[in-house]
Amino acid sequence: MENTHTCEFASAPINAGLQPADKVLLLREMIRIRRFEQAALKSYQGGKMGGFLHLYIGQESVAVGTCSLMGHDDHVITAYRDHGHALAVGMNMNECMAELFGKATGCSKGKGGSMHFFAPDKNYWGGHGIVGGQTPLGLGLAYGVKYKGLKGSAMCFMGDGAVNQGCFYESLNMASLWNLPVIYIIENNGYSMGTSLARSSVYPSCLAERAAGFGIEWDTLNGEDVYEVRAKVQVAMERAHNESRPTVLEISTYRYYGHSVADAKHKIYRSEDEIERYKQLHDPIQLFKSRLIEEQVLTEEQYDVIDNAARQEADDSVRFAEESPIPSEESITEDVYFEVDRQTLAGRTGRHFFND
Amino acid sequence: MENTHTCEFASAPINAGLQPADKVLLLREMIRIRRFEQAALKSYQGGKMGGFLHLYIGQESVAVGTCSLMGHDDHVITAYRDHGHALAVGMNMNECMAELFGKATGCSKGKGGSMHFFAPDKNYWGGHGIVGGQTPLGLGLAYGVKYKGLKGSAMCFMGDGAVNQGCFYESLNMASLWNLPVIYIIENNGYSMGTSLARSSVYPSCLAERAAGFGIEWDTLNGEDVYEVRAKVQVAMERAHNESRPTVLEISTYRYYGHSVADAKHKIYRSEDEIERYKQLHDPIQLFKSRLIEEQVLTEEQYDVIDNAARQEADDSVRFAEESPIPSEESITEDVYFEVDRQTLAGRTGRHFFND
Amino acid sequence: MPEITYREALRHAMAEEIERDQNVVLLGEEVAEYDGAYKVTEGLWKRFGDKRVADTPISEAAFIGMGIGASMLGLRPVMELMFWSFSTVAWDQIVNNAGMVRYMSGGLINCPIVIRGPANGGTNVGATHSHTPENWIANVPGLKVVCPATAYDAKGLLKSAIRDNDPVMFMENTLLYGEKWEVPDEEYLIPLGVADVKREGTDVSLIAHGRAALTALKAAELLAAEHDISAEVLDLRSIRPLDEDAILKTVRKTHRVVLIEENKPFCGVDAQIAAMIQEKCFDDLDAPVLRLSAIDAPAIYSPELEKRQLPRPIDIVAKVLSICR
Amino acid sequence: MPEITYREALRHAMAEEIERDQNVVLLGEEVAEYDGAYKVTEGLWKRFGDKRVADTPISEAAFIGMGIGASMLGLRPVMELMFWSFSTVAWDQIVNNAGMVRYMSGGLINCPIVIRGPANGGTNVGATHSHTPENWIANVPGLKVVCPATAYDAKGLLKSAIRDNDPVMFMENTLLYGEKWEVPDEEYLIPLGVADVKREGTDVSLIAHGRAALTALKAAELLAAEHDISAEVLDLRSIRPLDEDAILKTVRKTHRVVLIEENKPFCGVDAQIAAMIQEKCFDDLDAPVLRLSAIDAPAIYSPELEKRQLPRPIDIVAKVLSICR
Ligand SMILES: Cc1ncc(C[n+]2csc(CCOP(=O)(O)OP(=O)(O)O)c2C)c(N)n1
Ligand SMILES: Cc1ncc(C[n+]2csc(CCOP(=O)(O)OP(=O)(O)O)c2C)c(N)n1
Ligand SMILES: [Mg+2]
Ligand SMILES: [Mg+2]
Repeated sequence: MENTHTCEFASAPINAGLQPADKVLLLREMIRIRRFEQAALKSYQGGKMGGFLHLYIGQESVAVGTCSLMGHDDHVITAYRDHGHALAVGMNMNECMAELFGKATGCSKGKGGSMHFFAPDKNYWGGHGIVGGQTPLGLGLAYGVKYKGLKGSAMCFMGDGAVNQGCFYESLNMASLWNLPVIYIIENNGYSMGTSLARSSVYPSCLAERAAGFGIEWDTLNGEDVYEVRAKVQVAMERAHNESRPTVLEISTYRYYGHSVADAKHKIYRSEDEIERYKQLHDPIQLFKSRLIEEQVLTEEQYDVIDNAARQEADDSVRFAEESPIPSEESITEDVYFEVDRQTLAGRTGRHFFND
Repeated sequence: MENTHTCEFASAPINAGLQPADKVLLLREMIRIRRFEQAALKSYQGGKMGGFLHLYIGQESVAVGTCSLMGHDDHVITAYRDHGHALAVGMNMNECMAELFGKATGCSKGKGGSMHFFAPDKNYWGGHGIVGGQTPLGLGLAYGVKYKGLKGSAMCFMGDGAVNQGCFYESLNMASLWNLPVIYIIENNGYSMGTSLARSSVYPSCLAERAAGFGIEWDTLNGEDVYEVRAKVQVAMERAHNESRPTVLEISTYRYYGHSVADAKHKIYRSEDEIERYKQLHDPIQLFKSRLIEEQVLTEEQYDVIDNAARQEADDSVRFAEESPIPSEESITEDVYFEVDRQTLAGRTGRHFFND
Repeated sequence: MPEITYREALRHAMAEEIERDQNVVLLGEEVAEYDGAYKVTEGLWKRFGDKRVADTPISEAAFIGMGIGASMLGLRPVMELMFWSFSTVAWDQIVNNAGMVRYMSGGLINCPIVIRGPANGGTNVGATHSHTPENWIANVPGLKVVCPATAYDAKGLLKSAIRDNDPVMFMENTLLYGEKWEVPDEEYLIPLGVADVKREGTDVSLIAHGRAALTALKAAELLAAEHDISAEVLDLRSIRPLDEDAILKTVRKTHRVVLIEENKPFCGVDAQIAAMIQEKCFDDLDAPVLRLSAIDAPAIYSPELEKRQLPRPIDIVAKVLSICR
Repeated sequence: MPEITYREALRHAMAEEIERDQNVVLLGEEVAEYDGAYKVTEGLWKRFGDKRVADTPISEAAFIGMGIGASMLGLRPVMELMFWSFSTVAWDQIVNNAGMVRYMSGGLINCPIVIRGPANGGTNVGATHSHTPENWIANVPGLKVVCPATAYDAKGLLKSAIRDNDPVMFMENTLLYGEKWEVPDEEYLIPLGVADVKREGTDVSLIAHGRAALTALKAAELLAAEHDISAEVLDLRSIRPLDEDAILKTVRKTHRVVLIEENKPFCGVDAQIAAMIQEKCFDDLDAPVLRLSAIDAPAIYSPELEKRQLPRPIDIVAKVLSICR
């Protein structure tokens, strides 16, 4: 993938306008995601949760950079690797951690788990487990925004493996044909489970270029630099807001852990060297930290304060989750039907559930 | 769509090698398709058949040109507009007409109808009603050919509307990744039902160019000239045979009738002028007829003989179909399971059907 | 009361709801400029314009998913599947998105979407175009399924479906589009989950849904005329929610039941109904609950045989006679 | 006899069939170099190479369709779905291509394909990953469905499925992959369509499939130990074809039946079985056929509650006690 660093992304208007405090906030959000997930990992290993746990560690700059651009009518939807986006849109650690623990206080009342975080009040539409399944939904968010006459967008995140689900291309054609303000963001971390990009996809210069076949603007960017993420996503967002046109962006990034915590082979299908290289040279948090120190808006001491606070917050969220009640048995059949939950006339008419 | 007529397709090696009789045969096959379908249309209007009838008239050069290139291990699969390909691969009019009449003598014993003609012995794999559904199957034929170590190909035909089914793109990626000898042939007749191409798809220069996003060679061609069809498809076929690489071809063509016989609005969503223009200036049979007369391999009189024979053959097939028996009631549950039909041990074990 | 077709009844329901609620939008293949493949939406695009009625490409996964996404934002899309058979290419969207997003979000997200279109055999369009997936859909907690048999029901149920805040899968029948029934001019709604006794009777209950309910009515006439058997015909109308009380009531009245559906038998809706009846009315039954479904093979093309494949009045009569003598 | 895991039994079945028939090929996501997401195919790629075992992109519609196309040419692809839940994105291929091409071609084309993978809840992977579509599939004439409960059954049934000339949908269970059972070293086959009496009994019949059969066995132990009730446990093993004789036989022996499945109740497999039993054994039944299914909601994530959502031995015991006293 080509990496044009011709322009200095830090001085792009969207970044140039950032106050020192804003910059530190961006860093802080990245750190919070990392500390949250590290705490989650520890709890998972301690047997506190079930199912899958897909960690976002290494990719934090993408969620934080993109979501920091969101205005009132900009929406987000993603796949199952969804903790980072959840925190980046403003969900709190407690509701997220409690969800992982399957507790009633979880954001989805313990019904969704790791892959299914939602916060519609924060324009965050999940958290979807079927690879590629979120791409038509993202189209629908964009359609809804446009239908309502709002100046907004829908950012739909997906992995490099997800590009091989057909509904993505159906969505691209419709987005282009109907001029919908959707931004597909491919978080290319080089692997879909144990399969490297080269073993799953053929493409001209990059995956995003497939958008050209549908008359859609596309670009690639280096995800390790949160300034670059913001600068280039901003271009797409303005295209969405002002021209109601879609964009496909491919952001190169890297996950440090396995596909999920259960992925025992992740140091076999890729080398430890490769992982180390990313951690040493491309870590988005370390890079941005250095950058901010260089820019003199941050000191090592301030960094430690932020980091400690994030650790503390994560630890607190674990305690919160542990102390929270598990959902009641009756809750199993709640949240299935709106009408039943509200006991409207419709919900009280006819039988909706069929045990016994 | 650009139409490069820089090279003279008649003199392409694949055409230059044609004997006069071969050329006349190509014309004859096109005429047979047209006469067959005209007879079918008459019978449909006479209430002799049910369901849908999608006529291929206007597009004959595509099926005939492509299928004339088939060798022992080249396979064909298409959508529901499948009569032309069926006759072009060598199915006879009787079995085809009887199928339309729902008779036991039909190629599918009256079980498939117009959309579901098959002749595996002629490497013809149907006849598929779900738009785009044949595209992964075509991939599978190519995979099978390659797995068996044969030098062959699978030509998978589809419409300009079918390109918006996602499984097509999944198939393109896999074809490219696995080097499969599949040739996707988009028969672009400008409309998917009542929707013009511009209202269904966005594309750079043409639909076939979407293949570029998957690293696949593509080309466009003018379907009105059977020489051009043969010349350009031959290139793709050689690529399949010699390099085991896929190709996407887009052939511009036109259907004279409605989407199906039930399409009452087809002179509303497109102008009568447009239809007339195609019939007058772009009819593949008339063009090839003139060409062959010009080349002095055909006379008007010979043409009439061929045409009359085709009409006669079509009329005979109607009589054959009329006189054929309808399938027996018991046959409804035949051809569901191989093992049951053959009454193998597997077929005799356990219950397979659940009425009463 | 004026008589209108099933098709018109559906169209009127949509027109009224488009006028009533600015969030209602009709989307699907050929629904706008072409007036609908089966002319159900005829005139609506002309009347309401591009914004409210729009044609989609042949991309069911994308456009059904799009409708679901839009419904999460509060729109009320009414999506046409040209055939319900094409739901197979949008199956993930229907089951996993429409069916589960409310649950997985702990009730934070609703999908007030309607997906409608014909789901029937009997028109010689072959196996792939003749699916009747009401049993598949009704298996999914989170989804609702409605199968109207008459114009009156179609209109009242579709209006309720559009106003319902849960995803409703609305299954019509191309063989009924042109049939006429009395439908009042005044607005009315038919709630989901209320079955309809389409004919009163005392000797046997014929329970059906969709077009099979009409076949049952014909059978009831034959039974009365030729066999002096008084059959009650219960039309389920909605499959989920299901009017179990109405089922139990008719069974307890007649003590004999024949279930009729046009679906294939294995795990059809009537398997569920039969299982439920034998459990709840074990001592009320004077005979086993019998079932009549389509002959258990993919839909055959051959027109004469496809007629035979679906339940006919005489097949129902034979079943009834086997338990009423 | 040596004990091996359910996972190993499946692996051995595939290895033996790969060796036996050069047309057998394994395809799916992560089945080759990664050794399988659930390690079912571990070592097979190393052993048999790229040609016989290959990784696909995340393109279920394309690769399942590809397998079907290849099977039409005579190959015998064994396709892994990482979860059967992902069949929703290949639903058209499974139902319309594998399920109908033989019929629509008047018997000219066969699809000797096996599609296999886990189909179960109980592992806290959420609603979209916990589908159990055996009832949907078995609704389709043209498809076969198998749900083995033990390593022994898994091996014998998978080998038969691979040799079968019809499309067989093979549904496994991640909760069983690591469980061990006795499996002979010598080759054996278990025919499709033969149920297995996993425990003899006289007072009540527990009929189940998949993991629910094991739950039924545990319940039978409790019933014997604590309630002096002798329960017979019939494991269906294959859903279509179905061993109806075995079902009728156990019912006529015990006169009381509880059906157990992990699917959702509405139109589940047990709806079909209950409907069938009441019809054919009307006079043999001393009590209504009872059903125990998953609690009727999408699969909940919360680990404690998901355990509760699926049938437990004590739930079966309670059902049995309600009809045996
Ligand atoms: C339709 C479907 N197929 C397969 C899976 C199993 N699966 C879950 S994640 C995954 C890999 C996806 O990789 P990518 O899109 O690159 O995202 P990443 O995990 O790298 O974030 C697979 C195969 C699934 N959830 N859905
Ligand atoms: C998945 C699916 N959606 C919709 C249809 C209904 N349908 C049948 S043909 C057709 C138009 C296809 O147009 P095109 O691909 O251009 O082929 P043409 O008819 O022009 O040959 C539509 C919408 C279908 N059969 N399958
Ligand atoms: Mg990835
Ligand atoms: Mg077309």
